[in-house]
Amino acid sequence: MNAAAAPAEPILERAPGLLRDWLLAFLPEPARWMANSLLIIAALLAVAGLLFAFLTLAERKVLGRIQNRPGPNRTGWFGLLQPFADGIKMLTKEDIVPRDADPVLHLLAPVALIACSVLTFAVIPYGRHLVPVELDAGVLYFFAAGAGTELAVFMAGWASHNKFALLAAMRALAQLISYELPLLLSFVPVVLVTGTLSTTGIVAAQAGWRWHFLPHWLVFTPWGAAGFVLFMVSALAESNRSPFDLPEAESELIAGHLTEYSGFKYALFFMAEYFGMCALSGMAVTLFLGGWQAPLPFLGFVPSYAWFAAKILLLLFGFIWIRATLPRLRIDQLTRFAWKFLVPLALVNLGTTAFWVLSGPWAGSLQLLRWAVALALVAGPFLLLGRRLGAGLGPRAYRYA
Amino acid sequence: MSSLQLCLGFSSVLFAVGLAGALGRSNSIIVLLGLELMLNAANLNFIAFWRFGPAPAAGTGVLFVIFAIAVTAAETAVGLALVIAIYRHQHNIRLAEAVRLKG
Amino acid sequence: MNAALIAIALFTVGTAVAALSRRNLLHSVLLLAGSWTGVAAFFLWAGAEFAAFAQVLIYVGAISMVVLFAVLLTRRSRDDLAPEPAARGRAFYAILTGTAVAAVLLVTVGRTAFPPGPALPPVLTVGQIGDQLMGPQAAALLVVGVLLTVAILGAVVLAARDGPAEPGDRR
Amino acid sequence: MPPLLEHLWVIPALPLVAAALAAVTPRRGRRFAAGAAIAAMLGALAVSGWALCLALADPAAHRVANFTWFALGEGAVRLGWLLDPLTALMAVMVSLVSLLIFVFSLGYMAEDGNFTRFFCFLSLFAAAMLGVIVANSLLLLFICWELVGVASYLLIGFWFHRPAAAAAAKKAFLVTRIGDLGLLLGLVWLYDATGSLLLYDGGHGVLEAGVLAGLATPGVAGGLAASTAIGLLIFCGAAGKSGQFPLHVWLPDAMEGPTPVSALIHAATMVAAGVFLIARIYPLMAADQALAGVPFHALTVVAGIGAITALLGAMIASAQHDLKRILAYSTISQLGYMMLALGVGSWVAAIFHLLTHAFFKALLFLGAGSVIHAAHHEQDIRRLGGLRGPLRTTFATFAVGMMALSGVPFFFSGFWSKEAIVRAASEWSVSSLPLCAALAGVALTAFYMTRLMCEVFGGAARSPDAAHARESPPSMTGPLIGLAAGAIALGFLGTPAWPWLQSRLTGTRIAPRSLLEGGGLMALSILLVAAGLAAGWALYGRRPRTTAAAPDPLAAAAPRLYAFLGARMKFDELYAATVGRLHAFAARLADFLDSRVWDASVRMLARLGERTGAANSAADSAGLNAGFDAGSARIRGVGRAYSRAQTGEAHGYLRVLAVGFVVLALLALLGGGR
Repeated sequence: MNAAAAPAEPILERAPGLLRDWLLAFLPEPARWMANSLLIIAALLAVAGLLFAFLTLAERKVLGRIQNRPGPNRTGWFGLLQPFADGIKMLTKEDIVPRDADPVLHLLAPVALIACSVLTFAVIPYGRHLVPVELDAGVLYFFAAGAGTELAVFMAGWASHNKFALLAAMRALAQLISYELPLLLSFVPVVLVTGTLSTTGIVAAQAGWRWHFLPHWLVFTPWGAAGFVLFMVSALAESNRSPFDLPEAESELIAGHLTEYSGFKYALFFMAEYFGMCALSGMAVTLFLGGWQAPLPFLGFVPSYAWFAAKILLLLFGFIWIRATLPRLRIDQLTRFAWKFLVPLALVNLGTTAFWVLSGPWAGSLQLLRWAVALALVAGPFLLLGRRLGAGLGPRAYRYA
Repeated sequence: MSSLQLCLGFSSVLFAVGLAGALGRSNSIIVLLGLELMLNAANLNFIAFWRFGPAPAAGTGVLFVIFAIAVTAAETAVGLALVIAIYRHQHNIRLAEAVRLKG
Repeated sequence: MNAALIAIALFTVGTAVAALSRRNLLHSVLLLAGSWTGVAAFFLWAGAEFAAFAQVLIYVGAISMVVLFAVLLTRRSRDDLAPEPAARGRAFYAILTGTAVAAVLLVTVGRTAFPPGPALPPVLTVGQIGDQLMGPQAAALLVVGVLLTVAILGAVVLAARDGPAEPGDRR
Repeated sequence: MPPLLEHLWVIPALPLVAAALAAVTPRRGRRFAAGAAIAAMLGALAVSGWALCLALADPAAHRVANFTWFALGEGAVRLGWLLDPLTALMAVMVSLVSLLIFVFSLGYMAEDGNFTRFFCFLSLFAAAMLGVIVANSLLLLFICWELVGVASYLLIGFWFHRPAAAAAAKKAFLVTRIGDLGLLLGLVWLYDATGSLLLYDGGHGVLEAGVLAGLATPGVAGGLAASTAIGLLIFCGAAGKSGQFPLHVWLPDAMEGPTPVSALIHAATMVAAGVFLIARIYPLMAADQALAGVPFHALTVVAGIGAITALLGAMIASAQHDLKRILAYSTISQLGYMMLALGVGSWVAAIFHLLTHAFFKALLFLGAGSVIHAAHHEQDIRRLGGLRGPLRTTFATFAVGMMALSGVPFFFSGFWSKEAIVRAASEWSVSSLPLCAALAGVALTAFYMTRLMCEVFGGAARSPDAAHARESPPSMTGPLIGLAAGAIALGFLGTPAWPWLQSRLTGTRIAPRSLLEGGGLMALSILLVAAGLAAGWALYGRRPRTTAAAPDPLAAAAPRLYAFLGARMKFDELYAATVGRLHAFAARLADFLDSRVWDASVRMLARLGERTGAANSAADSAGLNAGFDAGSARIRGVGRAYSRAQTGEAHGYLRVLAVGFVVLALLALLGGGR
């Protein structure tokens, strides 16, 4: 939503900017920048909220289809109005605060959570001209803002004076600390290659096509693919999604840190989780899937934000699919998986990327060698570590739970 | 009262608060946190002098802060590990009672 | 623009004081996270973006996590927060010392005449920082890396329970 | 410039690799370790041969390849390799002799359990020695120099289970360290004066005219030129390594090491390193020659020391019983000759003698080793004898070496090199004493070598060990023959009639001289040699001793002198009496101060406190009135207040820090206020 686009571009591409300018025209000059920011925020929240609403519906429907049942289909056509019904229900529910709970924290937790997850939306480039905030260190900002969510989850778990909630808090801590590392390490290669921490810069670095059909997206390089997978796995864990949803494992901890929450606060938690999911998917799209770039040259006429939306929806569907498919891990397996598998792989991936950068100028047949070596560097450690992963998993022994 | 002096005053107050906390509480975790605060105050000074100093182009202040943050992370890790070790030996973490090495 | 600075300062110091004076460890940690965020805000105000984000990422994201973990690992039950004897006296002396230090520092700051700095915050892009880190400061960077590794290993060794569980570790 | 120059480091590197390999080979990998060492030496020999060809192509040039080791501030420490005839000849000599000695060790050390370790040390030594030779930087040279010292220490003490060997190793290390200290000081001074330690650096090296001119100005300590002082300091190191007069005591004891070691290190190569060093920095040593009005020149000292050493070593050698000790002292005296040659200004003669000596002394030592090996490690010449029959090859080669050493005319290399030295001494203008010393030494050398031959090989076996002696295996006799050939042939490279070596070394055409001019001197020395041989034969050969207990004829002739010489001129006793006594005194003094003075004062204070406390308690217990109680209570309170500072409590320390800071800052503020 920065300066208006060059008229050469299709009208759809410029539509949001034009709309913004048209609206701002009603206001006196001094108030405009303020209004501009507010407008951006409002638009973001609206889009995100709607996305959240229909995402819940989509999740329930997809889960239902995967489990051979229709899913919600009573409210509205095909249950399209279901989310709003849910929302009304949530809003009208009683808000219970346990007697021994720490009221301040109990209230603060969902607020902090939602705040942090909304903050992360600020730096994601949604389209060619749709970047809420241009930051020189955008990626860093993203993760810095996301760091707060862990704190919030912990607050929730601890504030509601409840055994299961506390266990959930401990688990959440262990899990989030463990998976923060691979998450950060997996995007470092991108920075290494693109040489910038700004999201727009990273997207710009992925423009263009090799041989006119293969986009320069980072996911189409050996290390990029590996990094993408690592990033997505860590993202799953960071957003407490199945199969890493131990903090709210219904079967073990009732609902973990959500146990003592009800009504709107619960809704906030729910929303925050989905927001986090969306934000991480958006970051994944930005880092590895070329952001809003069109996959093929002749598809340039489709507006960029549409491409972004398509990609992010694809990833979200992946989230849901995984949730429907995979069983939940055990806490020791979880941490073991992070420390003994993801972190080493991420480090190796860094080395692979370094090799990739150094071997950039290689020409002709050497390029084949380059690809071969890079692929070997990616696949070798994966197989090696993967074989040792399941080995020696002792009996079920919980340390913190 | 120039901005730089404001910043320095801010950092000195923060430092004093951290010191008072480290001195006043016997819970070793709180003591650690007080130390963290003092380090933060030092970082404030670095940034302040980088911002208002004569030669900001070099970015030395920022680099210093980055290194300081890294070192602080290491310090915290070790410190908390020590706290846990203390807890394991004397079943509380009161620094006042951790005087086994008293000469 | 000093107004913003003063606001940040008040927020930071206030949260810090509250954090260090609360009896509830959890509260103090969370409040302290707030105060760290305040420091980050100051960095932003001074135009040191990178430092600010690093501050938030490391302090709020990592250090407070670890501290909370330590708190949960070392708390027996939720009600051993009772003040131990002689806390009052110590607190008094501590505040006394703190005030003395603050007074001395403030007097010094007030007395010194600093040359006026630039009006606009200096620009320092991440790229420049990277060049600095990889160029002149490369040695320091390596040393810090080694330091961190060693610290992590040492922490693990220290905190790892040695031998079978002792009566103290009931969790 | 051929690529070889940049890669001159290969020469020392090969043995180094061999040493590393041998270090990691398990004890049973004997063949591998030895094979690696010998192969490495072969390689080094080949490369040095190539280097020699290169160097001889243009003898006058000093080809250098310098590089920067590391940068220090704005200055940089630079090392380099140097290739000139001196380097190349030394390299070839060292690698050839080492090769032969390695092969010899195959047989000699065959039964030793630490075979691999032995070869590891030998290779290490060879590497270091070659490093000394190819270095173009005094710093690099010093590093390798110290490595040589370490290797020699390890090798002397190779049989460390023998207390004598361990002691000898320690002695060698310490005594040479004294000299090395001087060397280090010299280098530091030189670096301070010139800012470089490179020998040749395209005009900036310390051996090049421009720099030397700056050094050769009088007016340092006592009117000496800086170059003189530096040269003398460096000479200390040289004297230490090549066992010159004051510091020669370690060399005879070093014979405790295995005989190949004695041959390699303490006859052929390492002890020659000192001579090599002086010859290498000869321009620096000679820089002050032109100066008038300085009390003395560096080379004068060198000549004096050399002359003394030459004479003294020869004298002591003629009254020893231990086979290897005799050779050791003869080595000392020969080194004295070389130093003398250097001192009187003919470094070419010195190097010539160095090369020939390396061959025939290595030959003699290896022969002695073969004898000792055959005679079951019997080293006392009085208990040997009659070995001419059983040890034919050894006898023949040993005889060659003996005649070369004692300068038997015309067919032996020793003669020519010694002639060159004597001639140079006679041409020296400063004084004629060195010449006399040299001539006396010639006679003595012939005498004691004859004595050695007659005692060891002549007469009848005087001990069961000697009686059952068998000839050594070919792996030992082979090198003997090779060395013998060298000892004969090498002499003809430097005859006055065909001064090939001299002209190659100096890089200037030297006109051949007929043997007749200055023939008088030659005739004189030949006469002296004949006299020495005759005396030796008269005393020992005509009537060989029959029993080991029989008194030495020389002892019969001049008992007190013989006893004095036999006691090695009481040098060790002298040092023990002076240096050792001093050291002991210092130790005792320190002990006295410690136990009497300080301790006493402390005890006194303690007693004082005790007294006051007693008085205090007495007054207290008397309890006449509460005032005392109160007072003592207050005292105790103060004490407690102080002791509170000692709580091992972190808070206390932190508080002290803070308060201290406040106080200091206040002081600063108030001080800065006005």
